[in-house]
Amino acid sequence: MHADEKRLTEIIIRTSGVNVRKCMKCGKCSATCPNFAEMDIRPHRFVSMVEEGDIAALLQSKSLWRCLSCFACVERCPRGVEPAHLIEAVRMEVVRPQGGNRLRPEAIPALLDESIPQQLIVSAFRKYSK
Amino acid sequence: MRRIRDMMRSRAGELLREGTVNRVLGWKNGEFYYDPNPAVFETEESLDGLVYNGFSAAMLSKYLIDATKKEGRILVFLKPCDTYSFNHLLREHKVNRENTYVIGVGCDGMLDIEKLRTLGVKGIKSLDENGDDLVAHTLYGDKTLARRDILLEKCLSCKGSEHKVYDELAVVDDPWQWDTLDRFAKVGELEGMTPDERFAFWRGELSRCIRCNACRNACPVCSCLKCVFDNPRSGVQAKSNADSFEENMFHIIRAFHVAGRCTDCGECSRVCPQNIPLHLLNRKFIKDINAFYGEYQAGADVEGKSPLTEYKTGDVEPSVVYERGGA
Amino acid sequence: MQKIGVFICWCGSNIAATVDVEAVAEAVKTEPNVVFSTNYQYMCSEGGQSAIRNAIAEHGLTGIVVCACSPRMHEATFRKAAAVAGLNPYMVEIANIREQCSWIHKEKSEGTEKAIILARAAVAKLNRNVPLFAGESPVIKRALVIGGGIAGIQTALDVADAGYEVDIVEKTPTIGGKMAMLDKTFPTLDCAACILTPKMVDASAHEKINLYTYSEVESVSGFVGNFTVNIRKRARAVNSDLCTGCGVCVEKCPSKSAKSEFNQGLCNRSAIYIPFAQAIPNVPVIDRDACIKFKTGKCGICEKVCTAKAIDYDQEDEIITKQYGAVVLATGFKPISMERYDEFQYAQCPDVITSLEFERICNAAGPTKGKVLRPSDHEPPKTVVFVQCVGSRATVDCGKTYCSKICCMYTAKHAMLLREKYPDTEAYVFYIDVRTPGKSFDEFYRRAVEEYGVHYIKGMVGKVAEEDGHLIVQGSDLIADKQVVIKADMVVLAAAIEPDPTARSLGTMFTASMDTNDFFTEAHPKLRPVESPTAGIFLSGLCQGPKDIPDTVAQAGAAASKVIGLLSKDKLMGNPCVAGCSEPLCNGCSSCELVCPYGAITYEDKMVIDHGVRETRRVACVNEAVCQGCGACTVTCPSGAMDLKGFTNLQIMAEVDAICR
Amino acid sequence: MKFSYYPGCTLKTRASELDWAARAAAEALGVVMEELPEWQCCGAVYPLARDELATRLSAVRALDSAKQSNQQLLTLCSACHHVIKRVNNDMQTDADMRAKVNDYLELESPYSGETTVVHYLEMLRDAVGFDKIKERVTNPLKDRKIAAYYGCMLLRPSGVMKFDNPENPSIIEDFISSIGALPVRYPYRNECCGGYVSIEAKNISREMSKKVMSSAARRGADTIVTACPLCLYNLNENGTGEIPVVYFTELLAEALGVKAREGGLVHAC
Amino acid sequence: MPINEKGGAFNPLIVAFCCNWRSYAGADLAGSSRLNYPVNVKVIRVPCSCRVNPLFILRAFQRGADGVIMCGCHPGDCHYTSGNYFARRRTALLFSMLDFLGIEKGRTRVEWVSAAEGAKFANTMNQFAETISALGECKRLEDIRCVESEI
Repeated sequence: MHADEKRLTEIIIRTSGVNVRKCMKCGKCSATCPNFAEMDIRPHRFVSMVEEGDIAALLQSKSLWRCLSCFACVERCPRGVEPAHLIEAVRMEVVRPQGGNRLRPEAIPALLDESIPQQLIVSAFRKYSK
Repeated sequence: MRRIRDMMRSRAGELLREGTVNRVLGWKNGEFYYDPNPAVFETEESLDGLVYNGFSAAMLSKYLIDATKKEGRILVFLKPCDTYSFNHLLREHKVNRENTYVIGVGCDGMLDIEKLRTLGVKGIKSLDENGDDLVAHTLYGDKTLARRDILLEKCLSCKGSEHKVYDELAVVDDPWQWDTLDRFAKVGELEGMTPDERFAFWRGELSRCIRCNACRNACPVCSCLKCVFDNPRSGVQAKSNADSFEENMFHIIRAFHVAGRCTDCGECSRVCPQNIPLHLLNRKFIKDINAFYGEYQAGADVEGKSPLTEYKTGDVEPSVVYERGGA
Repeated sequence: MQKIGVFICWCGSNIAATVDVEAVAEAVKTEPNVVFSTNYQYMCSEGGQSAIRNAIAEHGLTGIVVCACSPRMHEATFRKAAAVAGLNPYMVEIANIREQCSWIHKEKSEGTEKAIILARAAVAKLNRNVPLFAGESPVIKRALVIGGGIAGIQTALDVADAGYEVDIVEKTPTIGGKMAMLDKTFPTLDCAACILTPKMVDASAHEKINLYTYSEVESVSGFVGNFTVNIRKRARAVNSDLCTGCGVCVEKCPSKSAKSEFNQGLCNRSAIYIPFAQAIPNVPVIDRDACIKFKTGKCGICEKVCTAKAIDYDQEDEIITKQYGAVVLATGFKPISMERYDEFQYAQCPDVITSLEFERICNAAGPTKGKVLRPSDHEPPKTVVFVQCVGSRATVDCGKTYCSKICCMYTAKHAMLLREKYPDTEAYVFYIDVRTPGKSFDEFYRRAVEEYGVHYIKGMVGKVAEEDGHLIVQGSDLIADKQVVIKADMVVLAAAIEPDPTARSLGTMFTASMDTNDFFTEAHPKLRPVESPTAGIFLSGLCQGPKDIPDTVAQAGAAASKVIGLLSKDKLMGNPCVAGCSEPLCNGCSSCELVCPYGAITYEDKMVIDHGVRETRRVACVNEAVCQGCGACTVTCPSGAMDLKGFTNLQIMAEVDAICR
Repeated sequence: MKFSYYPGCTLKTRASELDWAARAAAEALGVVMEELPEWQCCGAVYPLARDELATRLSAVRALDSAKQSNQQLLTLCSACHHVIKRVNNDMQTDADMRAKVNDYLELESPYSGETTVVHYLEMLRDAVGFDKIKERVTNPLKDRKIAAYYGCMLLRPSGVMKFDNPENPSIIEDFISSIGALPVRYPYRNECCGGYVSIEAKNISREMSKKVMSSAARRGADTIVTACPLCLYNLNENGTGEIPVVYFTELLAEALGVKAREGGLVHAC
Repeated sequence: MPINEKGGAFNPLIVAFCCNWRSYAGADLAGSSRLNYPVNVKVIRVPCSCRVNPLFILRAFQRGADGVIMCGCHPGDCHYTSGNYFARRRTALLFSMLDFLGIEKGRTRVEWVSAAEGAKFANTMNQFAETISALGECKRLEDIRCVESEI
């Protein structure tokens, strides 16, 4: 494993607080994910890739921006693994470095319309920028 | 306190008269004002000698072991903290509850004669106790004192004014209350020292032990009919404090034997003529038990298992002692 | 005053190469009360043993120390040798100078020095030994089996065939247990009833077996060889002696809306009922909660139609007290509740069922007469999805951490039976792993796939949704890395199994320890798998852990052989190294009672003479037949009243002193 | 009955009618909602990363403020509820987080999760009682067939939220019954509507909203009711449009006969 | 190498209490596997770790032991089902107390050793002896008067 990936794996495990070794690879997270079709790396793969330290691919994954944070995977996992927490931890590794922001403040006015609730903007900003 | 004493006298009189109880276990004046002794009163008239003041610290619970073996019923006065020890004795079947009539008495905190002496108060004839305000009538005139300054060590970390067991209460509506201190503060301070410092501390303290056994006699938990240290068949019978280890062994084992059972009544330290802070050993066990196995207060109830007679499969390993840091 | 002899073994060169045995023999001579010492090439040989016997006789030895190999090896040998010479076997101590000395040290000087110290410690201990005598207790030649499922029946039959009386206590109205509910059995697909009912008949007809159905154990006292058990025989409201089992009462009963327990609530039964046709005993029972007579006082139809005059509304529970030498726990299991698994819609959709319900649906005597029909509309399903590991291998609070072991196989069986009966019906099995470690098991599973075309999908179901009369099953296919959505007509959940809830109270009653999942624990997980750590209590079947029918029957037989071994003895020799209480010292605090894992300590009010004073005190009493000699009580005892024979405080401290000197 | 009230951003601005309806209904039910002074935005999403400290602070400030007034903290928006309840749980169970947050905030006395967080629906169920509401309803919504949409935030993770059965909830259905309407159950009421990604990928939100809405429609619902302003927006904006989606406080106010504010009760969108 | 008072090489005296069913068998296995450990480790056989009275441990120190180790079955594996659980609580508290009195922490130890763990037994004893050697002779609990046996 690349030294940098090893370091990233440790950070991700620490910030997520997830014990990936608890996963028994039953796939219930992927069975339950309402946005499965849009996830290029499925929730169960996400867990095992963190376990394997295959972080580079995760950093590129579209899934980071497709996870709905609906916690269905967290709720239904029989082993108490929390895949959504891992996805967030990886997303943090993408948006936290300089220039990593996916959503820039300048882009927001264009997104606004009459009815869009504040919380949508705030949450998107919180999730996709740091 | 005087109000409570009057309530005690009159209720005890009534109970004796109506035959509810046959005897009364209370305190009577000793040689000096500041040393009331536990005493049994058999008649209504003798109750005039019943005293209850800031020096009635001696816990009466333990006297019930023998007292309740006798025919008839005995009235006992228990301060809130004394009720824990009473419960403990009930749990271990040492006292007969049916032969006991408990009057829970209110308490403003008991006084430390040594602290009074240190403050230069000598020749005490009597005290006027009114909450925090205290006037000592001495041979050399009156002295006004703040009660909080002269409380016994054990009262500084008072368990509160609730009686855990009683048949009736003799309390006042407006008891004096005081801020209590963290009872584990001194233990924590010692834990923060180096082993050398701790060893020096305990060597200094324990080497003063004269093996008078006052701690053992006062302890409501040390109620063995024959102590292992008095038993030639135990293999650890100890005769005197001829060396530096005897008292270590005695006090460690004594603390261990009461671990999980000690109600933290503080009598051991109070009665120690050498002023050894023996309660710190017990509090160390209590602190560890609380940290390792969950909060436990011996004597809070009569049923259930104590920490050393139960276990959980996920208990901490003994190595926790090394892992928790420190030197 | 003791006279001690010390014998040092060379063990060929095993000891003698690293330990100067002569020097050891010489050194111990100065130890207190040692009157004789010698060394010999092989102490355990006949020559060595006779040297011991001769020395005992010649020097009038009161105790011996053998410095040799581990006591785990030859302590018994030397004790026997001593006994032959008339010495109490517990006056023998072993110094382990081989495994714990000569074999681990290279320098002869070191080895010799250590051997001397170990010998000295053994002498020091022996100086405080006293002769010990094992207690004897009689064995009641009757066994109690709690639970009348296949495990209990098999154990009872095996014990009874050996000629001992056996009573079976079963809490339901019939024996047969869960196996009676099953349709076919894996991996041979023979019919469960066909192989079980003959055993049920054998059990009921066996002259040595006595059945107490609709009965429960109420309380127990005593110990191995001599348990006294109170059994509550619940009132059936039917006199078993008079009833002919004709079934007219069941037919005529007007109250027919109680859920059939036997059919998993899939159909109803009458208030007076026989659980199933082959029930044993074939005597009905009145369900008082459903019976109109019991609820309103009116009705009484069953009484009117019964020509045998067997109906007895006034019948009351009966307490039967009997003695047993051995007790077998065979309390079985039940599937866990599916209430917390609403993602599968078990409680919401009638067509989502458990595997045990599916068994009943497949069964010719079941609610659908063996036709696989959906409970909702009684239509045959076209697509059935089986979900494995529902609640098994789960660490979240509603599940069980263990593998339930039987689900992989019965799910394969269900899918196979379904495809056999209805070749047009598709069967999908969602699995995490397929676990088939058993004889012909994997072949069976492969047949389901290869011959019967069952679709096995590696993955789990995330959600079941009912839409337009179908069950939309959303799951993952991990091999194809896709999410699959199956429009199913029926979903079968392989619910995890757990011990029957009655086991907990029985465990407490019999001091049979349990693990965190409420399975009974074994005396040793490998070497004593059918015994509870408590002497005289044996384990049969699923109450000890998940297992299938072959394993259950094998274990039931093993439990029976242990029971027979016990009952074949007239008397039990106890272990003399048990706890004992010095009554004058006991302060009655109950600490020892609380830590005893065997319930061997009780408190009694006894007359105690202490320094010439006679008084009644509450003191600890050790039941020597029950005590196993662990010593937990001795350390918890603050007064030192409790001591352990053979390992007394003084003995161990003498060893400490000898070693540290 | 008096509660500290945390309105949250959306209900204070874009959807202030819903907040107004909630207050009016509460008043009718004898519940006092005392808005927290100077509350700050909760952050709208619970920070899953354990090293996110700053994003937890505003929730702790709100919780501590309620603790100071010795009241339960009432929330209306399900996102705020989710964030505040989970942060509160962190403060109760995560000693490390508790120490850091307290070090940072330097409150008068350390906060360690003493406040109880209740959602408006929980308040209706547990403090007022649906039976009581039934008695107070003056304008029962008879003949209305209403489908509850729970979404994600209220229910999951159930171990922390402890709101209702996460797979088969009933609180909104009980609420619907209490105001005289007929609850319609359908399987996707606790499946995500895709609200969060509506800014990133509208197509996904459309797909998911459609699934929810058409499932409810197939079961014969004439209205969908939700407790989340974001779901409300998303289902209205991205759903099939076949049934109207309303906020639960609107229905409550209507059933209690609370007079419409000037301009009438209007939808958030 | 540490030197004792008499100027000789310091061989720490270690008393090991081993339960009969697992740890004593583990010690035997270390022997039959010919795994070395220091000569001054002396084993005392007890039926169960729960038989080890704190008195025995203190007595060992009193009489000059430099370290005391208790070995028992692994938790959950006790021959008597629960003995080691009680022993675990007792020793945790006792060791903590000894530490509190200023006795060096390294002098006491508990290790769970099964009958199959001969190597673990030997390794444990080697490590323990190393720790004790580093600490030197134990003087803090020794009773000088008892050096000569009184019994």
